[in-house]
Amino acid sequence: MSLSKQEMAAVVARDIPPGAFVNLGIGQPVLVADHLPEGSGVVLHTENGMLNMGPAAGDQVDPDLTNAGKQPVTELPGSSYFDSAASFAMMRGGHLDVCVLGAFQVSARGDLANWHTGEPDAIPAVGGAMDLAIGAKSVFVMMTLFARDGSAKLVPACTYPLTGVGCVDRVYTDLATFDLSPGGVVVRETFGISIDELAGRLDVPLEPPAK
Amino acid sequence: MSLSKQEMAAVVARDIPPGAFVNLGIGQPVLVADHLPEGSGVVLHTENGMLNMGPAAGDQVDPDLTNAGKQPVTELPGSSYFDSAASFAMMRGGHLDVCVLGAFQVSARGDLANWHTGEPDAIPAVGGAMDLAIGAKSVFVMMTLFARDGSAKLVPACTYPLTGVGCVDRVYTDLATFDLSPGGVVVRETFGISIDELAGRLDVPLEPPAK
Amino acid sequence: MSATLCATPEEAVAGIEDGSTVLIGGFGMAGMPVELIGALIDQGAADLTVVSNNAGNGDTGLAALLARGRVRKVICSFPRQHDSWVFDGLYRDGKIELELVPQGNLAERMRAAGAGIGAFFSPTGFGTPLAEGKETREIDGRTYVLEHPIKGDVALIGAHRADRMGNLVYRKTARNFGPVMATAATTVVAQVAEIVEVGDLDPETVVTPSIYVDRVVAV
Amino acid sequence: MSATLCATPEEAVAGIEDGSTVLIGGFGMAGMPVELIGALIDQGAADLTVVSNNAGNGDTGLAALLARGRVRKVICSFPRQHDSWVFDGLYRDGKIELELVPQGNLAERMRAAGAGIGAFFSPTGFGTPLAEGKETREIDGRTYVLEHPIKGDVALIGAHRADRMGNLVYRKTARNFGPVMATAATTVVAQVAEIVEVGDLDPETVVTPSIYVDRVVAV
Repeated sequence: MSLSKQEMAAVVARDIPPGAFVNLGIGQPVLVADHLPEGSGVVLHTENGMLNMGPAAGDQVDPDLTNAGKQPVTELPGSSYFDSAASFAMMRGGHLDVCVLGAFQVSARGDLANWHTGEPDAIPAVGGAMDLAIGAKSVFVMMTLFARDGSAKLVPACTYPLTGVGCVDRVYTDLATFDLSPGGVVVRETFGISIDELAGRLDVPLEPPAK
Repeated sequence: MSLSKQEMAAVVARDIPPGAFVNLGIGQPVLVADHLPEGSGVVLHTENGMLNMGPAAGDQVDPDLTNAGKQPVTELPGSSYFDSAASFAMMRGGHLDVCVLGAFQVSARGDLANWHTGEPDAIPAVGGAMDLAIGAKSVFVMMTLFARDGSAKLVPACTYPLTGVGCVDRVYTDLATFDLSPGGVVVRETFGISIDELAGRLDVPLEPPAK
Repeated sequence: MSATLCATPEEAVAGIEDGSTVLIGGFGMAGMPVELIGALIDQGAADLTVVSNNAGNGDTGLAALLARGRVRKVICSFPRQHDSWVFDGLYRDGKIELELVPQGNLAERMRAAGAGIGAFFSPTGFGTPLAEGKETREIDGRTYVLEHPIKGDVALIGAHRADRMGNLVYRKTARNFGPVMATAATTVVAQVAEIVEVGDLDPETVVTPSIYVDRVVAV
Repeated sequence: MSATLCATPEEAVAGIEDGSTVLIGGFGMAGMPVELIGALIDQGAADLTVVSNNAGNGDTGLAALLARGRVRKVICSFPRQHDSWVFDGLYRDGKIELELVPQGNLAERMRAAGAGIGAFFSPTGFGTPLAEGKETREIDGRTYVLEHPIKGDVALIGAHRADRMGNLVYRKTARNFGPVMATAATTVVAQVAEIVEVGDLDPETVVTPSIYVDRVVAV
């Protein structure tokens, strides 16, 4: 069986080391927070200037406390606030252990396309995506492996405008998890599909899981 | 009569606008603080990370509160602390209204030499001098006009290693005050010496005071 | 010079000229200087370049300024939002210019303006359409794009508290672009919830020192 | 990962290797991590490059480290002080290398290392001997020198208080180089006067967030 979004989020959460400093991108990656084990010590960063962000706010909404998606959130003990220049210095400087991003496409060599479909009348918007793509020690992508039209999103070369070059380390999808290594695309795990079937539906060479 | 150090400091202090943000360099410029009128609202900056520094500490010395000369000082109401990167961003970014520096030599076009005598066995040390020289909106130099050996310190071109190029706006000395303008060296005021006599002892062309 | 305490937002935005570059704080609504933007609309300056993370929400604030046709160009990282219909319409009609800048480069370019840095090599955006035409360089095996400062004629920011000298503190994630914009504009105007006496802010906790602040108004 | 709380300065400096670049906080004695430097002397690492604003005072702290011959090179802005006889002697004897850097460039080069900036154009030092051999550029009518990051293998800093996660606050002008050095080294070690519980520091006042701090020791 292929994974649901929540199941994908759980797989990602399992691979985040205890105590890691992590940025979860807008959209699906936010779900990962719900699957981090109690007491993991994972510290969430939000690009608008906070470390150790807590869960979404309930009834007690503070308009001065939001996440990168502009949703009201909370603070945990040991949090800190800083301005946007400091926040992006932290991201760009390689201090985050992991960031998890959504994607339109990822190429076999780790190029990321997640900010623009390239459609001529689309309003472009990039936010912090390009800073996150090149900044974290490990960049994880979380996406369905195939688009609604059936086209693969893990591709030999991105056709959408790039967010970052050679920046993705690992791709979590509903059908499989891949490591993008210098040696090629390594399948780490599959979900309800064989490696051969996967290879048949993708246009990139696949390496089997390391023993 | 030529001016004493304290008299020179008083002349400089008189020209500092009320409410100005000012950095006083190590050495003689520190004396300027004693001559600022009560209620001037002048805010002193110290490069090691503070605005609205107060006078030298008396008996109550706090080792965590020093000026750029590493002497114990005090804080005034409305002060703020920041780190060295922020402090020098403030200086380099042109936010200080005035800085007052000592000098070995100043050239007619405003080059400053105040950090190194060029002697081969001298231990070089620059501190924040080069940042101050190029950073403040107005850079004032305060020095005796002649060195102990009788040589002029306002010169056609500096022979000592430079601190900054074309950065000095005004030179306060014991014998005269000079504006270094694009039109040349303008004498603003003399102390116990005539302009003709001054011109005879200096190797730079002098313009008379503006009417 | 010490900050001027203004009685009204109108007084705080007086003198902003046509053609100015205006830095506007806020990330979405958090830290957005809503009253100052309202006063700027009434004040009437036009042909503005606005630098802000977003390009307005709904029909108020920055969106209202855009709707009046006062803004020639927006420099921002994320104009498209579910409620950015004013910007979206102007952009599709070719009535507003957009310079899209990755958020970190936006912040760092303003920091450079405030810190006297002439230009800097950023890794962000290399190899993407947003770096097209820009100088690039490989340094120590990594690739960078040369980015230049963004300086404002005016900054309009929201903070939490000011003292009467103009020292500022912020509140939670409403801090965002306020501190860096305060360093990067010729005239810096802050709206705050409260103005307190000099000495009432702990000097260790001041985020924007008074040297950066020209006008303060409590709203 | 959250900071490790160390029982002793010895534990806090364990593992520093020969040949390391060590950033050492402090402006004169204010903010100087005296106990960590003492532990580094005992620990024995040699052939070090030390980056610090000054080059040691009297016969203790950094001066003692120099006196033991452990330091190959000093990168600093102001080595010469009335009590810098240890450095002065080594320098005159050609036994230590000196890279003299204007103080603002020193701070900004470490900031660049911490902020992922590849290089930056600084106006400081242009036309002086300290810019000799460096790339220069005129930007918007002003002249600049290209400066590169200074990154440490280790930073030893002094702060006032830490919480058990490693968030730091400083005290008065002892803050100086601590915050920027904390961003610029692979392993950051902070000595503090007091370690408090998580939640005891106001999140608005944290100067160095825990992400930058690897080891903390109370002295």
